[in-house]
Amino acid sequence: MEPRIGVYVCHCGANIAATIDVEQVAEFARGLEGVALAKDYKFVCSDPGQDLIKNDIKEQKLNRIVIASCSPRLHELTFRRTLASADLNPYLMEMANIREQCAWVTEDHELATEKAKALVSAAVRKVAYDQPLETKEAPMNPNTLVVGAGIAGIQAALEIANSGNLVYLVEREPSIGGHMAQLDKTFPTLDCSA
Amino acid sequence: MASVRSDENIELMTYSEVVDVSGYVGNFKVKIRKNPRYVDEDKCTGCGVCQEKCPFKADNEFDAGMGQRKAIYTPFPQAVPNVPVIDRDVCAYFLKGKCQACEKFCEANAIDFEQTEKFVEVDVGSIIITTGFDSFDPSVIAPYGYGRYDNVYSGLQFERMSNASGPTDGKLQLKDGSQPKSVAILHCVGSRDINYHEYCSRVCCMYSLKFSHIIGEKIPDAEIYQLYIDLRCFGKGYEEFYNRIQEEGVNFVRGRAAEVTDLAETADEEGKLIVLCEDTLIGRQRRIPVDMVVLSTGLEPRADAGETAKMFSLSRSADGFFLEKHPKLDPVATMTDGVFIAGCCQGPKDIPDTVAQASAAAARVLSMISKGKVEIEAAISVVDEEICSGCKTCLDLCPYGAITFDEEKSVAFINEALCKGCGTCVAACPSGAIIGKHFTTEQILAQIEGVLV
Amino acid sequence: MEATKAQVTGTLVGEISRIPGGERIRLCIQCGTCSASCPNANRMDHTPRKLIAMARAGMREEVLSSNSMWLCASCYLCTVRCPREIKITDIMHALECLSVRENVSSARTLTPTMYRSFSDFVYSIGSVPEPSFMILFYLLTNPLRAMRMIPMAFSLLTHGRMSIKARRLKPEAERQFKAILDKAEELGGI
Amino acid sequence: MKYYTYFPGCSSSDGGAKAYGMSTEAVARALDVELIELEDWNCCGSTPYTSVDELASFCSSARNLALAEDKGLDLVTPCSACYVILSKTNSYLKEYPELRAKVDEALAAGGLEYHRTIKVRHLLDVFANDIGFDEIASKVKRNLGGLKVAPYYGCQVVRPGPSFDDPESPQSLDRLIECLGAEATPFPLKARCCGGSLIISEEDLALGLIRKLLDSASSNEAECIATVCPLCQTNLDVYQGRVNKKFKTSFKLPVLFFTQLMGLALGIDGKTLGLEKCIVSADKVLAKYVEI
Amino acid sequence: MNFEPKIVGFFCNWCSYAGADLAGTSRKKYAPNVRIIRVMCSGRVNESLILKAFAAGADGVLVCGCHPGDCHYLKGNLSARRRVAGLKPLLEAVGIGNDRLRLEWISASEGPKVPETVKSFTSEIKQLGPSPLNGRHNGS
Repeated sequence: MEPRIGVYVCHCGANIAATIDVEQVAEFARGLEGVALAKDYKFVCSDPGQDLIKNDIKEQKLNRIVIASCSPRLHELTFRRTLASADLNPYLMEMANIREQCAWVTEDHELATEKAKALVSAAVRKVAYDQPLETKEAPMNPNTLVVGAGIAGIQAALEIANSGNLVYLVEREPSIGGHMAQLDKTFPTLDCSA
Repeated sequence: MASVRSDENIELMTYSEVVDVSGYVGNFKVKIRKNPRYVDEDKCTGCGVCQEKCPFKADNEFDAGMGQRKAIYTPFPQAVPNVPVIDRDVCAYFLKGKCQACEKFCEANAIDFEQTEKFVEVDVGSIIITTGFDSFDPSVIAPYGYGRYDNVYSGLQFERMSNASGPTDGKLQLKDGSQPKSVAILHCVGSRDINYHEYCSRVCCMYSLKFSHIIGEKIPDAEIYQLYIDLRCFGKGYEEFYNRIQEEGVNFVRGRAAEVTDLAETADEEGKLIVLCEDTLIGRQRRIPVDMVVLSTGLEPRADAGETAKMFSLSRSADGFFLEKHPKLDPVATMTDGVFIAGCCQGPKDIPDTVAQASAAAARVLSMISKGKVEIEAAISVVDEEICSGCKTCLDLCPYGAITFDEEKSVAFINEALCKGCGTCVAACPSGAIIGKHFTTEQILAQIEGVLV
Repeated sequence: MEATKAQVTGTLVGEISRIPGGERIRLCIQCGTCSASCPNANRMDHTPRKLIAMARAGMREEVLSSNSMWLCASCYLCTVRCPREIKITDIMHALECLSVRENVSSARTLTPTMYRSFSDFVYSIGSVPEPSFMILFYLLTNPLRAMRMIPMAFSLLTHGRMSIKARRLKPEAERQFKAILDKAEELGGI
Repeated sequence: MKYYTYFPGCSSSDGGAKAYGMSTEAVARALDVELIELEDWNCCGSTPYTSVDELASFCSSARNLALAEDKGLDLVTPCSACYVILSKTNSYLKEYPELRAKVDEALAAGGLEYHRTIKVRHLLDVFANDIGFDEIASKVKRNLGGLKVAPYYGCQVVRPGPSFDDPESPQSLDRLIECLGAEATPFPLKARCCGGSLIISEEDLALGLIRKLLDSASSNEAECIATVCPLCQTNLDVYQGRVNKKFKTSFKLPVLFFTQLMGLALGIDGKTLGLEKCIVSADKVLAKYVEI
Repeated sequence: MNFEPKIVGFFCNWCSYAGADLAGTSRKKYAPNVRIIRVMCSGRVNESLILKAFAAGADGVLVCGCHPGDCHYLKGNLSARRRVAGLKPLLEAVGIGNDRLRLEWISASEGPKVPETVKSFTSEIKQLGPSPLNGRHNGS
């Protein structure tokens, strides 16, 4: 199946658009091999932004998506879900990080735009080779380990235990309570800590 | 704390440490070492006779080194579990082979000098790290004289001193037993200081205010000084608490203390500790003579946070605390799926924030439990059996032992459940037989060409 | 990158931040540790902390004409204690240099005159025989005080601590030394 | 034998602290340390100079460093003021490229180049860390038998750091004194300022600081003070009389260079060590413990 | 002519790529010459990828991973270190020069180290001039 790639260049408000000429990047993307359409949009991660992608997938028969926006470490999962909800395999998507690794770190607007183009071109070339992948599932062991029995450990352990699940609460010291046990009254209510 | 003990869904292991973690989200295997208490937890009734009879003492770490405890001890009266432990480094039986007083007097026969460390293995689906913080050791700041002057105390020491079950039964007193008539509380000790910790420890402002309230309650005519850089009373009800302390008549001096000295220059400084600062709102140096100095010591990462991080594959931020997946959007998750963090191990925070974060971590775990299954990384590696030459190069490289060798077919095989998709084997395979899904060689080459346009 | 004229005559805080050691001045949190550590702050017109605040507020004349930096004994206690790693002593030196260059040094302290004659000494002979320098300085600034110093000078002389003849560099070394200093002058300061 | 390039500084060469230079050279010989005086050195750059023309001061300092670079040895000075300026120049030339460019240009005018390869050391550092306390103790011929000495470091030997000792409560001189058989008394103000050259322009102020130091030393029962800096020695010794006059005190504390004490313990005679140059005579105090 | 080198960066997802993101959120500015390709682990980077980068016209290759001991995959970064070390003599031998390949450890919290590394590597490559494999610049 020939790739029909949709490229979405995010303004991220002014976060990206103030430094990078997003229209120019979209225009550049249109000329890349396999690209069916390229658009720039205010906030691609917003609901209307995601709807735009979903509609394009259906109406324009897109089969690969490139999103030039923030770091994939932030929104890769978000956009994978967008694809899934449009019945496209979530792994047929690539992100070009033109915010954290381009707009925010480059002084010169022209050079930033050039770099953004390069990052988009890399993503477009890569996405053409993307294959649908199946996520496998494994059973979830319902037991939980909590390491450290201070305030946080005790609180978390009690919450989970309350739901009827088993918690192993491991504490290095001979008794629990951590630093909290050493305190008398605590601010601002001045009640006792235990 | 008592509810932890009584909760049948909590298996409490005190005096125990995690020594090894393997597996992956949904299916971790954890090895735990139970250190010997030399007291049988099941038999001990917590009567306390052993501690009364034990003739040997050591500094009480629970009281921040101020009081003493016995060689067999429970750290404090309401300890959970209420089972003592024997300190091998102090106990005469372990040092010289005699005494055994505790054993003789224990009616429950709970003393067991033969106990050894035990290892248990548990299977869990998720892990929450709540290892807390260490209190900053102020003795490294020489000008404050902690450890040099008797009446300079750390924040934790003051806590213990003001605690009814502490070494002075809650009495605020100087080393000579007398009552202080004036106290200076020094903020930001070890915090907001590039020489020690650059970050703000977040709790010291408020506990310093609390200290002045406690002093005022116990010694109504005491003169109290707060030496601060900025007062950060940002929480709900905190600014109101500050107002209350102001009304109580505490002296607020805006200036960081530079030094504590006992070198008197005038008669009314004789025998006192003098705090040197600039009252920055006046623009003058001030010498404030007081009986007692309390150092509002900051919070720092546990000394062994590095080892903990390694064991659970956590990252640490520049300040040494464990790194959350995202500071705003994912403050309880870590880079390792199924491992969460909460409380001060992630960064200094107060009790309300700690409880909130711990509840959040519990919620994350519960949502995984209620789903009942976990998704495994799809971008993993597979071996193309047609191409694999059976050279076994990849076998030793895999950090997870996910690659086995199929002797019959003479090819490598990757266990999908164990593979995490790092791609080290892909890079190493001399015949190019391993495909790193989603990061295939042709994909990366395409990217290289792409960035070089 | 060479500092342009505009940069040199910019704001005081900008100028200081471009001087080696002055780069962190904007990070000051006004905690007063420097002032409280200073052995001489109580005699200064403005404490070191306040001086930084004033510099940041653009109070150029007040700062440069104050006696504060001239009472700095360069003991560096402020610098090692500063929680923001600001090199306060270096900033003091920079302020001294600026006040000399702009000829606005405080008249309420003799330090500028003393430092200047000291530097002249260095320039002319390459080193400073300090007891002789001391007496000379007194003679220049306060002949009356010089008279009071006579017993001390005498005692230094009898204890063999005052040379009549100053150490001098070899002629070619002196020429080299002066060439370097002349070039430094030509380069117009830091 | 250990070799160093030696930078005596103005005061110790033939200025008011000549005894420092004399005792330094004598002690070095006794410890098999070869101090090779830097030929045609000039003023270190000095704090007063820094305050008038910083660039000229750095250049003055850099000329010495450039001259010393030839030999490739560590550059050692007994003077704390020289030490602080020389080592500051050395590190700033590494840290600040713009400064380096200017200094390089000025040096070139004198036909010199500096490649920033040498280390600047204080004499105390060399004795404490290169020679070592054990070695020094093993060469002691006349144990100082419990002479109570207040170890006075002053400011610039341990600050602004990072240096070879703690900037607020240094220990190396204490240990050095003790390996001579003397006793280092507690001295809370051991790293505090004596006023330095402000003694000339702001005498009142400096006398106040000197008084505090003398007070602290004598209240801790020191019989004498050991210094590592010619300025400190001058202020505490030469001006002790003026302190007494101004504050109606009666201090009579001899102020010795640490090298003079070392020399005594190593068996060198008082004259070689310049002991008679102390304004407040040390003879009586020393006579209780050793033959001078 | 102003030579602007093109540099390919291989950054591991967990440490270095996160560090580069942190540099971004802290708005630390650096030269746009380095273009980062995300790999899950620096251990994924092998000789052929690096050589292909040079063949495709890169003037320099920067490989960044977690500090030794901090690898998200325990020890993948050690493989990267071995490969880079092994490749350098070869680069030298074929005339590309071993200075054009650099390996750095950058953790997720070392935001400032990214601009520092990029800055120093870019200026080093600028001094070296265009890669000999690179026809782009030779025309003028």
